[in-house]
Order: sequence, then structure tokens, then C-alpha cells
Amino acid sequence: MTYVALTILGPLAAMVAILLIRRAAPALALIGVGVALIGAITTLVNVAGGARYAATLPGLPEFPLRLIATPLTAVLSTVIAVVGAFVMLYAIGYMEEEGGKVRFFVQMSFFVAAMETLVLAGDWVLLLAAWEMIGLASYMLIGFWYEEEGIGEAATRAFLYTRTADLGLYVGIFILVSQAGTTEISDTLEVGGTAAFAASLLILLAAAGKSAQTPLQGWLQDAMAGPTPVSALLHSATLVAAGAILLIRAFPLFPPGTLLVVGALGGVTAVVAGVMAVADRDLKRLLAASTSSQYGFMLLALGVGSPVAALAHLTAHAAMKSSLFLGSGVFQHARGSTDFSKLSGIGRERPFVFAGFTVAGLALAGVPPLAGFWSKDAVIAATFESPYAWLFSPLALFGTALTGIYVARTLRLLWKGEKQDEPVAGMAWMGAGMSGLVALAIILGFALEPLAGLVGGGLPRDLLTVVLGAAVAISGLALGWFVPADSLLGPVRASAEKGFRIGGGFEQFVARPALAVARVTDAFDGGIHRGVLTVGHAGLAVARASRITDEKGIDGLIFALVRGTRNLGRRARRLQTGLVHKELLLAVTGGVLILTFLAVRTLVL
Amino acid sequence: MATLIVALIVGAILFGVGLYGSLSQTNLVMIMMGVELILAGAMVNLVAFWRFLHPEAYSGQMFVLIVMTVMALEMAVGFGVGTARFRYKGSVEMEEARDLKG
Amino acid sequence: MLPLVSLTLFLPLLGAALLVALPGASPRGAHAVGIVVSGLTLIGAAGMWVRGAGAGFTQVEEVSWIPSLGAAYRVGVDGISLSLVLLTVVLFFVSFVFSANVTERARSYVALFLLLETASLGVFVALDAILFYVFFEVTLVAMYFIIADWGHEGRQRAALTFFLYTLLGSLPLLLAILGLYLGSEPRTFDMRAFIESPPLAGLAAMLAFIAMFVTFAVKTPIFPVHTWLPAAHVEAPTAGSVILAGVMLKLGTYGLIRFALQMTPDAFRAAAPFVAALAVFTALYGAFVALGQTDLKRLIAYTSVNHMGYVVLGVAVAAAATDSGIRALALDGAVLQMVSHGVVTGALFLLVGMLQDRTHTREMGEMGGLLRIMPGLGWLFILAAFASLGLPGLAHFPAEFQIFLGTLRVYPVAVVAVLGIVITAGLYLRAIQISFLGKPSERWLKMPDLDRREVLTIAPIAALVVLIGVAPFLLLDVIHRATEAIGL
Amino acid sequence: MNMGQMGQDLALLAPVLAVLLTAVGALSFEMLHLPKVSLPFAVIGLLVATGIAAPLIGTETTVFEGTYRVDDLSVWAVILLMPTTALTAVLACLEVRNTDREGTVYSLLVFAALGALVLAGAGDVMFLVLGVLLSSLATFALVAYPRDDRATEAAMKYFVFGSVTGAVMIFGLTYWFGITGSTLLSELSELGSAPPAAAFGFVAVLIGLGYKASFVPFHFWAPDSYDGGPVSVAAFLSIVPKVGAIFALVQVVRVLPAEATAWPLVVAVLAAITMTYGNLAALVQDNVVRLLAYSSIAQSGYFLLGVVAIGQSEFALRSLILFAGAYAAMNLGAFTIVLYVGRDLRSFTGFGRTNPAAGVAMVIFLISLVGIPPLAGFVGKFLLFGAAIDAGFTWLAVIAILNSVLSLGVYLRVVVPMYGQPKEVVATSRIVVAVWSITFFFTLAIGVAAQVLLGRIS
Amino acid sequence: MLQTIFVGLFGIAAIWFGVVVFTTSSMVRSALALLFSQAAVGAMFLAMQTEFLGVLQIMMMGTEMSIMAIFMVMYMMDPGGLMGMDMTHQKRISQVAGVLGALVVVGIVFLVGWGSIAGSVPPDQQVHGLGIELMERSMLIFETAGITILTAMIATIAVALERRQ
Repeated sequence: MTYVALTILGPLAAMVAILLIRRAAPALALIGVGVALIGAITTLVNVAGGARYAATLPGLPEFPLRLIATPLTAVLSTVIAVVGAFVMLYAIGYMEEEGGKVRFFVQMSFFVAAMETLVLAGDWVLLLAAWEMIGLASYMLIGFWYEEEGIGEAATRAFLYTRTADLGLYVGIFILVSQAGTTEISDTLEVGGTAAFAASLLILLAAAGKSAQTPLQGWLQDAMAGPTPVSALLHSATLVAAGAILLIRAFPLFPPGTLLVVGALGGVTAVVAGVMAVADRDLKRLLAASTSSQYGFMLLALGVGSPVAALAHLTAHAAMKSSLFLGSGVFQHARGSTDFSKLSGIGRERPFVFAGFTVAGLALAGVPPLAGFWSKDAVIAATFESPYAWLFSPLALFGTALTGIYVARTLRLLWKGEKQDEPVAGMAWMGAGMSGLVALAIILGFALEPLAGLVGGGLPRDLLTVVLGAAVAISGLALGWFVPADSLLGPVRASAEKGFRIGGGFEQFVARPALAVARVTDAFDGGIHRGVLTVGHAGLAVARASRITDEKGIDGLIFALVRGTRNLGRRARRLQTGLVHKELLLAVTGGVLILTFLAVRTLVL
Repeated sequence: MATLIVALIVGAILFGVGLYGSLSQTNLVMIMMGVELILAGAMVNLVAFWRFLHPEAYSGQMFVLIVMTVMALEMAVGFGVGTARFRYKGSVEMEEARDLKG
Repeated sequence: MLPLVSLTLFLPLLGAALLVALPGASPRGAHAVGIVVSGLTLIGAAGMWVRGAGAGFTQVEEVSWIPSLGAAYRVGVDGISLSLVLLTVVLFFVSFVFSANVTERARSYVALFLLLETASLGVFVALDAILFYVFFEVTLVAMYFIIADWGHEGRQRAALTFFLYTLLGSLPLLLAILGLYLGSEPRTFDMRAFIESPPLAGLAAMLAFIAMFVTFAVKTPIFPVHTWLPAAHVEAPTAGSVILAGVMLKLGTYGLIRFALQMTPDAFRAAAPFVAALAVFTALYGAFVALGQTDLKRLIAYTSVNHMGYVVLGVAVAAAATDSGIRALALDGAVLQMVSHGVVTGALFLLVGMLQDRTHTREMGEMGGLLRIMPGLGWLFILAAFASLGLPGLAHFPAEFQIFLGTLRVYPVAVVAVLGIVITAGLYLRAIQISFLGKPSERWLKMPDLDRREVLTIAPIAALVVLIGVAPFLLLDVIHRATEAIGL
Repeated sequence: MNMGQMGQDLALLAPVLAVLLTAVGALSFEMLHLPKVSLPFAVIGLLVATGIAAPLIGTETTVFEGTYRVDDLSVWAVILLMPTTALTAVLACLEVRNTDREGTVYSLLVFAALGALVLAGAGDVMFLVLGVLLSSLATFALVAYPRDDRATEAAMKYFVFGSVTGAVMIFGLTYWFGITGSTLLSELSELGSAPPAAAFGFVAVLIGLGYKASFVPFHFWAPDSYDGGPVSVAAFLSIVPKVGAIFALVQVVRVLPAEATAWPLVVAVLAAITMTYGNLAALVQDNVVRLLAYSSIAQSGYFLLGVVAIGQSEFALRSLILFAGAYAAMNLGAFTIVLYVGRDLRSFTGFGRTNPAAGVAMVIFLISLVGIPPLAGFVGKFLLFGAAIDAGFTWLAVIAILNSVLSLGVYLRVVVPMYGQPKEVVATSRIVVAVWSITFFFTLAIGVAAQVLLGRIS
Repeated sequence: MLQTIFVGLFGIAAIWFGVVVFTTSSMVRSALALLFSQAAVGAMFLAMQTEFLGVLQIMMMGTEMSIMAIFMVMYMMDPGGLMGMDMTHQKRISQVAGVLGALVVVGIVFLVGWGSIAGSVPPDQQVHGLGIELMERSMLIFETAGITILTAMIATIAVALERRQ
């Protein structure tokens, strides 16, 4: 149990230590995450040996907090610790010349600790707590350069988007807990019936928000405003991953109806986000869209009933995507931007980084025998086993193709162009961090099977899909590479004015519709975004209206009452004429009235 | 019985006349006269009640004495107040006493 | 045994008397008296905490007062009141430290605050209905003068509004108390007797409940009788706002539990759907109005409306719940929410006060980029704001979790109140973004960060915000023992 | 009636006789041209009377064959009203010192107080008549005492109002005699046989006592008289005769058959009107004396809450007596401060800052009048509300509550400017400080130590 | 029967002079009318066999009304007091009030069943009875009346005398 606790306490202690000591922040953070890594690996080893841990902590009355180490949580915890450790290593270099180190490493350590808590949580309260804290950590990290224009807004939007979706988790948990009478996750998952359906849909809402699934993906691209290590962590192992992790953990709960929704949502996202990635002109934004797309795959896997495949893809994706981000961070440092127009030729300039980037990219595209190939293949295979194969398999394959296209396109854009040598500080640390992750992206594929075995259940696999998957991926890559960036991007602007002047039927039939879809989805996204903004504005309007109600309505009423009373007082005062005969008459009238009253009363009774 | 009723009606009418006087007169002294008439009505009532209904209860007669006292004393103090007023204002008209109001 | 409750209760009053008896006291001396006395009170309350609370009322101290009416001086605590007592003494202590720079008629200022402290504590520890009412009203008088004499520009009017509203509100309670008294057999004002066997039934109970509800609704406050709150907050001096939001609003919800829930349970149960609906509406309404504010202090004031709406929701749910587990759950949440709101809003008002001392404005639009200039203040504000928007690990989360969970089990529809947490998130993030993020304007560049007094003020509260969030069981254990025992 | 019985009766009347002797004594010193002695004599005499009354607490008997009652009401009237009279005499000293007939004023105050005692213990309708007359006659003169334009106008109106209403009361009372054949109040239970006459008599009594206690609409003389005469006399008028008249009303209604006259309902309605009118009219006054006059009218309405509950609630008598004490303390205190500061509301601006102690005292008096705990006014009103509810008049209690809020508005009009920017410093006087200190003490003490009083009222 | 007629006649006289008090336009005449009215009331007492009170009434009112006439003349600054003038206000409504008041009382007189009529009491017995009443039951009342008279004297003097100094 100590080791389990270490995974959380390590980064947490580092955070406190940094806050107190306020120097040597990188080292402390690294030590913290290192401790977490040791804890996670030890736990994994122990769990693989058959050990199970559960710890109960005091929480709310009747609802204690729990930490559990099962194969699933141990694996996830390890993934996070590993990615966290490498990213932290990288960050040391990345942050070498930036200010606010203390803040950065405190928040990073906190981020890791929160994420570890999320995966190890054995009860809903702790899970929810961790879930929200991840939101906080990402808010702070996205807003790291808060003085710059637009950063604050991006951070705010990221937090609000996810928190709105979190309502689903809140209500879902309330439903589960009130049905099961306990907050222990494993017990609540046995709830069936309508409650399970409602709760699972609500949980899906929360997960979709966090994992940036269509149509809630808008915030993710804005969230690129933060430092690159943050993006790396965010996309691979923490914030965005949390959604998928939640679904994987809650999988037993999901009735078939929900699963269908999950799968459809994942499939659609895989395609839509993939198309968006193809259209993007900014490296980090492209990677962000790609993240949504990849998480779509995971949801797809879940939807077809294979959480193991989802887990495998999650793990593989963590390594691949973080490598890509780390690479892009180096490029960003070199050129001061992530816009493709500014990044041309960077591949030649930094061959080692580019090599790592390429490997990770190819892995992502699903080129054998890299990690992505195995995991994506498992997903595709799973779709074929599903009764809804007719729906899910094409989506999976199309998504795979799109992945190939945008990876190849990216590589091409980065490779072509002029070199311009600029020194990058902290290259050693960054290189170390990145190379570790790239290595994982290469070899992890072979570890996936035993991992799946540990969690319980093998990866789905058959020859047809292996071939099909690899073929689709490679053709996608080819397409992305050989169709030049200019002509691929040209139609976006030109199509409106001149129409396509690209030779070859392929572009006529694939690229143009794809771009059209891209534009539509872009517009749709913008629409969603505007919609969200409109809701926000509407909220503000309601707010303003209710404020006016308050100030004019209720207060006005009260002041009117006061004025009315005073007028009444003035009128009452006028009775006091100072003329005795009139006053006496009033007195006599009073007496007569009483008598009349009594007389009437006697008559009535 | 008839005598009692007649006396009581006389008392009632004296009351009415006195009330009218108290309400309608502008002069302090005239108002006092109205009061005297009301009290006279009260005395008529008392004597009639005593004589025709409760001759054993001498408190009725006693009450008449008290009413007489009241008449006299109110008159005395009324004139005292009136004199004071007259001395500083030159009249005891109620219509002229309207500084205090509201 | 030492009459600890009474000692704690009257220590501040003694301090006030001491100040009145020392006409020549300098501002420094007066503040020293205030800090020392409230510190001693804090120790006293800590002693009460150590002695602990059981299922019913413990540490009861009783002295006959008006035996011919069945009224006596009766004080004592249970888990609910004990936690609120603790909140009260902490906030007062902090307020005294914060106010140490008030020089204008410091002696009266400190004396009034000490009076207010006794009155507030009295409301929580009173076990006699008359005593309760006495303390309830005295808080009003003290607060009126604090606002009217040391407030900001529109203080007279705000103080008046506050006073009129809450007095108007408190009088129905008097009727209800009378009703309870007249219904009790033998006649007594002992709140324990009222709780033990609710004296009223049927229509009488309902009328009494309505009267009590009006009173506590104004104090809490609940829509539509909440409009005194922003006015009073905006004009009150900072320490006044802290006490107003942190302690005095709790008098309303505490009363709602102690009186309405425990003394007219059946009537409350019958009315619970309406109360719950009103509470949900209040919570959402408060959040929306807060979103519409540009004045930072008003914004926080309105979030109080939101948070107190949750408390009332929790109490209503507890009233309606037929299962004792759910009742305890909802009540736990409501009580914890009171304490959380006390510390969190206390912290926020303190921070805004510090901000206002520097910038002389509360308009968010005029600030901007302050995080760079005052990182200490800024980060603490962010911490408090996130606590207020219900972030786990900070004070509000456990309470709101319990309230919502309880609500779902009794009134599933009312769970829409959960929307409030998004709106509050939005408004706080907006406030942070406008005031603290971005580039600072030239005017603010010279402003100092927190000084020693301010750090001493805010640090303990911030620590509490985190502590309650991380280890709510410290409080909940005690609260739960009391709520568990509330059988309706 | 044998001599033994008479001696015993006179012993029971000792406090009243002491008051009488005090009045005569004060007058004698005036006649001897020793006005300086007159005041202390009056004060000491009144206190002695109070002291003599103390052992009688709890007595429940009548003297002179039922014509005068020595019971809670009359004994407490001595204990509460005589010290009040003494304090007003001390205050009056400030206003009439070195005028030509200074001693007469003290003597008249005591005589008027005697009238209030006669009312409070009335067991016979003739005592009602004489009590009203005695306290009226003396106070006519007191109001007119300054003999300037305002004072004589006030006194003249007071006189007219008083004499007419008094005459109407007497006329109505004759019918009670006609039915019962007795002037004793204890025989009023026989009125049930003739409801019209009973009702007529009751209305007449309401008019007569209502004038003295200033119930609406029989109150019109009050604001003018308070305003026209000396402030100390206003303070006296607002307390002593008023309480006397209210106690007399209690003596009447405690035996009055409710079926024939529906008196509880009538009194309740009267209470509601009185409270509301008084507070409304007070709300717009700029003259503090008039403001307090209207407020005292409203307070009479509160007293009626207790009257309504007579015979219905065990709290009725207690609440009335306790509230009488509370009212005496706080109202006298407020008038004292007004005497000190001035009649104009504007002269209160900043008073709380220039005279912090007196300012606090004034605030305490006023919020006690509102009924805020733990002050005397609160306990009194609380009991009154309780009595009314106990008697089944919850609606009346609700109206009373609403009126409390209204009255808050009234008093805050004084309190709020008190903490504004001061204009001038008001000179202090030791007598004033002494008087308000004493009333301040009682305003607090009756609130906090209500048991001391309550425990002694059976 | 005879008694009824006498009572009625004197009653009518009392009322008649009462009305004259407010209809005549001279103060002195008003005072005289009131005197006659009160005397008629006294006569009614005599007619109702209440001799002591009747005589007392006539005597007292005689003096009282003369005093009143003197003051009247003084206040009106009209040496003769015979000058005619209107001294009324709200006449109409006062009339209504007066008539209504009288009607109400008359109504009560008729509504109440007064019970049996008692026989008359001889004058000497009356005086005796009144004396007993005065010295026993009503002694305190009587004394109080005395004190009230004293007070009235003090009050009147205090107010009416001119200020010294």
C-alpha cells in the first residue's frame, strides 16, 4: 500500500517542498515524479504478482474515501507516472529560460498527483475530487502566461467547458450513489436498469467534455496556449485522458444502449477531428485535433465492447502524442511559433528531434511494428467483432486513413523548406525526455499484449484487420506526403474563388469532399463555439435582467412601500387639524362607529 | 313607568342638545355650557333611575352629588384656563387656537 | 466544572464593558483589547471543542432567569452549534486582527464588534427561545451601528435597509416562539423541550413554521427578501462584511434547522417542496445576478445568496426525507456548507477589502493584471474563488456534494441546482480574468503586496479553507453525531 | 362600618394617603414661600409612598365596601408611577425653577398622580369619574403653566376635549347604574340583562378613559398638549395618567360581561387602530416632542393587547404591569433627553457624537420602545403579544408586530441623524444626567431582570 | 300620572332653555337660559321626589350660572354682553351629531326592559340614607371629591393668576 500512496504523495510532497523552499524547483519536481514512478512500477509489479490493495481514508460520514490498486488502476497509474516523469525531464530544459519556475513545477507536480489520485481512486467522491482538481491544474497551467493577450480567456474557456460537462459526472454519481447506497466504484457499477442507463449517459457527457469529443472539442485547440510540456501532459496522460479513463473504469456499468452512443460518438469524433487536423495550419492545433480524433478511437473501442483495446490505445497514444508534443515544443523554441508557415524546414535543421518526431508520428499513423500499429489494430479488430461492424469499421478505417494523411502532411511541411539555425536552450533535458518517450512509442507495441493480459482479456486481433489497418495507414501516409502541402491547402482558399485546379481524380473525389467536410466541420465547430458563446451571452443577459429585477423590482417595491407608508402618515397627520371641534367630532364619530358595530353585531347574532 | 321613560327621554334630549352645543360652539364658555347640559342630562337619568328603579341604592344620589361636583370644578378650572388664555391672547375663541396641529 | 460555554460567551461582552469603562483608551490599546479578548474567546471555544459534543445537547449550563415564565438562561451545544461557534470565534479573531488599522473611533468600533461577537455566539449556544431571540436581535443592533458608522459612501441607507429588513424579518419569529411557548405543557421556553416534543400541530404548527421561515429567510437570505444583502455588504466596512457574510447569515440557516426543522417538523415536511423550490431558485438566481455584477464586493455578496440557497435546499431535503440516513446526509451537507461558506466568503471579503484599501475601487473593470503586482493577494484570491466555486479539496466541495446527493434522493428534479456550480465557476473565472490576469495598468504598478497584518489575517482562513476541503471529517464527525440523532 | 374595619382599610390605603400628604405638603411649602423645600419634599414623599406600597404587593382585597380595590393593579400603580412622578418633578424643576409658583407645579404633579392612583384602583364608577377629573384638572393647569401663547392654547384644547369626553362618560355610566342598581364595578356582571345599555355605557367609558389614555380617536388633545406645555409635563402626561386610565379600563373589563358588549373585540380593534395611527402619524413628525406624543399613542395601543386578554390569559395582568414599568422607564428616558437637546429634530444632528453616553442612552430608550431585546420594552411587548395570542387574538399580535416595524422607522428618524455631523455641543446638566441614568438603568434592568418584577405579580 | 306630567313639563322646560342657550345670540342670555335649564332640572328632581338633590341643584346652579355670565361678559369684551354674534361652526353636522346622540339614547331607553317601578322614599329617610352612604360606603369617594375640589382650586389659581416678576 505504501507504494500506491507514494505515487500520489511523491508529487504532492514535491509540490509542498517547492512551495516552501522556493528554489531548486525542477529538481524537486523531478524527484517527486520519480518517486511516483517508483511507486507505480512497484505497485504494477506487485499487482502483476497477484497482490491487490485497498485503503480506506476518512471522508464524508458513511462515505469514506478509498484508494485501490487493481491491475487496471496500476497500469494506468504507471502510464501516468512514466509520461509524467519524461515530460518533467523535458520540462526542465523547456523552462530553462522562462520565469515562474516555482509556479510551473508546483502546478505540474500537482497535476500529476491529481491524475494519480484519479486513476487510483476507489470511490466516486475521491474520483470526482481528482477529476475537478485536474481541471484546476490545467486551468492554471494553460493560463501560465496569464499576462499575454487571450491566455486568460483560453484558460477560462477550458475550465468552463469541462466543468459544464462535469455536471454530468456529478449527477451521474449522485444517481449511482443513491441507487447503490455507497460511493465505492466497484459496488455502484453493479447498478442496473434505468439508473444505469441515465448515469452512464451522464458520465459519458462528462468524459466527452474532458476528452474533447465532438461536439465539445472546441476548448482543446485553444488550450494550446500553455507551455508545451503542459500540452504534452494534458493530451497524453492527464486531462484529456481522464475522460477515457473514466469510461474505461466505469465500463461495467454501461448498458448496450449507452455503448452504442459511446461508439458512435467516438467514431464520429475520430473522423471529424481527423478532418480538422488535416485542415489545420498550426502544428499544435493540428496535434490537438489529432488528440480528439485518437480519443475517438478509444471511445470507439469501448463502444464495441473492448475496454482492453481502449486501454491499449490509451497507453500507446500517451507515449506517441507526448513525443510529438515534445518535439513540437523544441520546434516552437527554435522558431518562436508553431505556425506551419514559420516551421518549414525545421526538420532539416534539427534532424534528431525530427527523427524522433517522425517515429512518433508514424507510430501514431499505425505503421508496423510501432506501438500505434498494435493498438489501433486492436481497435479496428474490435470494431469488426461488433454487431454494428457495418457502422463502426468504416469509421475506424477512415479515421486511420485520416491519421495517416495529417501525419504525413505534417512531416512534409516540417521537412520542406529552408534551414535557419537558431540555438535552443536546454536541449539536453528536452532531448532526454523526448527520447525516452519515443523509445516507448517504438517498443510499447510489444508490451501491450501482456498488459492486456494483466488487466484481464486479450487484445482482439485477426489477420484481415492487421493487413487492412496497415494498408490503410500507409496509403493515408502516402496520400498525405505526395499531395503537396500547397495544393492540399490551396483549395481551402481557392475553392471558393477558382475551384480546384489540381490534377488527378483523387483530389476531385477525396480531397475536395474532405476539405468541404473540413470546412463544414470547422464552420460547425465555429457554430458550436458561437453557440456556446451565445449561451454565455444569454446567461449574462439573464444575469443583467435579474440584477435589474433586484435593484429596480424588489428594492423599488420596498421603497414604494416606504413612500406609501410615509404618505399615509402625512394623511394621518392631517386629521390633527388643531381645531378642537373637528377633532371632537372625529372622537364622537369613533364612539358612534363602535356603537354601530355593536348594534349590527347584536342584530346579526 | 311612564315617568321613568319621560325622564330618561328628557335626559337623552339634554344629552343631544349638550352634544350639539359642545360641537358647534366656537367659544370656550359656550362649549362649557354644552358640557353642563350633558351633565344635567346625566343627573336627570340618575335621579330617575334612583327614584323609580333602585331607591335602596343611595349611591345613585351620591353619584348625583359627584356629578354636581364635576360640573362645578370643570367650570372653575375652565374659567381658570380661559382667563390665562384670555390674558395672553385676548380671546377664548377655539377657532383662533390653531397654532398647534399636525 | 468550569462553565466554559458561558465564559466563552460573555468574554467578549466583558471586553466591551472594559472598553466602555476606559474612556481614554488609545486606538492601539483598544485593538489590543479586541485581539486579546477575541483570542481568549477562541481558546474558550477550542476548549468547548475539546470537551466535544454528543448526540444531543451537551455542556449545558442553566441558571434560572424568569422562572415564572419558564424562561431560563440555558446554554449548551450540539455538533451543529459547536461547529458554528468555532467558525464564529475564528472569523471574529481574524476580523479583529484585520481591523487593527482602523483609527477612527477605534474604541467604539472594537466594543461594538465585541458585543456582536457575544451576540452571535449567544444565538448559537442559546437553548432558551427567549435567550435566542435576545441574542438574535442584539446582533442586529450592533451590526447596524457598525455599518452606519464605519461603512462606505451610502452606509446610512444601507444600514437602514439592513436594519428594517431584518427587524421586520425577525418579528414573526417572536410570534412563533410565543406560539410554541403557549403550546408547550408545562409552559417553558426551553428549546430542548420544544425539540423533544414539538408543542404545536396542524394549522398552528404551519403558521408557526411560516413565521419562522419568514424570519430566517430574510436573514439567510432567500429570494425575494435578499436585497438588503448586497447593499449592506457593499457599504459595510471589510470586517463587517466578513462577519455579516461569515456569521450572521448563518443565524438564519441555523435557526431554520434549530427551530423550523426541529420544532415544527411536520409542518416543514409539508412545506418542504415549496421551500426546496424556493431554495433552488434562490441559488440559481443568486448565481445569475452575481454573474451580472461588475463590483467585486457585490459579486461576492450575491454568491452568498447562491451558497445559502444550497444550505436551505439541504435543510428542506432533510425535512422532507423519510430516511434518517438521507436526512443526516443532507443536514451534514447544510451545516458543513455553512461553515465552509463562512470561511470562504470571509476570506474573499477580506481579500477584496485589502484590494479596495489599495485601489480604492471595487470595479473589476478598473483593475486588471493584478496577479503580477500582488502575487500573494492574487493567488489567495484565486484559491478562495475556486473554493467558492466548489472545487474539491477546498471547503465547499464536500458540503455541496452531500447536499446535492441528498437532494437527488428526495427531489430528483431539484438537482438542477447543480447548474449553479457552473455559473459560479463562470463568474469567478471571469472575475479573475478581468481583475488579475492580463497586463497590469500603470496606475497599479507601485502597489505593495500583503503586509504582515494582512498575512496574519488571511493565512489562518486560507489554511482552514484547505483543511476543511481536505479533511472534512474533522468537522463532519462532530456534526454527524448531532444530525444522526435528529429524529423527526 | 365599624372602626376596626375602617382602620384596616385606611392602613391598606396608606400609600395613597402618603401621596395625598405629599401633595398637600408640597403645596404648604409653596405657601410658606419655600419652593426649594417643596421639590425635595415631594420627591421624598413619593418615594416613601412607594416604600409603603411595597409590603402590599400581592394583596388582593377591596376597601370601603368594594369602592376601592387594593390589588396588583393599584399597588403596582403606586410602585411604578410614584417614582416616575418624582422623576418628572425633578425634571420639571429644570423648566420652572424660579418662576412664581414653582411649588404649585410639584404639588399639582402629585395631585395628578393621585388621580392616576384613584383610577388604577377604581372599584366604583364614581372613582372613574373622579380619577379622570382629578388627573385632568391638575394637568390642565400644568400644561397651561408657562402661560404663553402655545401653553394656553394647548391647555384650552386639552380642557375642552377632556370636559366633553368626561361628560359623555358620565352620561353613559348613568345607564349602568340604571341597570345594576349599583355604582360598584363588581356588579357590572349583571349588565348582561340589558345589552344595549351595557354597550352604551361601555362605549362611554371607552371614550372617557380612552381620552385619558389617548386611544385613537380620542387622542387628539395629546400631541398638542405635549407640545404646548413643558416637556416634563409632557413626559408626565404620557406616562402617569395614561397608565392610570389603562389600569382603570382593566378594572372595568375584568368584570364586564363579554357577550353583552363584545368588549374584547372592540378593544382589539381599538388597539389596532391606535397603534397604527400613532405610528403612522409619528413617522412624519419633525418635532421630537410631537413624535414622542404620537409614539406614546401607539404605545397605548400596545397596552390594549394586554387589556384584550384580561380574563383569557394568565399573562394579561403581568404583561400590563410589566409593560407599564418598562414604558415608564423608557418613555421618561426619551423625554428627558429631549428636554436636554430640544424639540426640533434637527437639534439631534450629531448628538450621539458630541454626547456619546447620553446618545447611547437615547438609542437604548428608543430601541426599547421598538421592542428590541434584551431591553425592557421587549419583555413587555413580548408578554403582551403572548397574552393576546393566548386569548386567541393572533391577528392582533400580527398587527402589533407590523407596527413594531413601523415604529422602528419612527425612532430611527431620531437615531440616524444622531450620528451625523454635529453642529453644536449641548450643555449638560447633572439633574438630567441623573434622571436619564436612572431610567436607563431601569430600561435595562426590567429587560434583563424581568423576573424581579414578574415574580412579584401574582 | 300627575308626576309624569310635572316631570314632562319641567323636562320640556329644561330642554327648551337648553336649546335657547345655543340659539340666542347673546352671551348673557345664553347664561341665563342655562340657569333656567338647570333650574328646571332641579325642579324635575323635586317632581321625582328627590327633594334634597333638587334644592341643592337649584342653589348650586344659581351661583354657578351667575359666575358664568360674568366671565362670559369679560371674555367677550362686551360690557353688556348683549351684543349679538354668531359663534358657531360646523353647525349642520353638529346638529346631526346631537340629534343622532339623542336618538341613540332614546332608542336604548326603549330597548331596555327596565323592570318594576319602586315606591317612593320619604324625604327624611332619603337624607338619612344619603348620610349613611356618605359616611360609610362612599366615604372615600366623598373624600376624593373633596381632594378634587382642592386640586381644582390650586389649579385654577395657578393658571389664572398673573405671572409675578
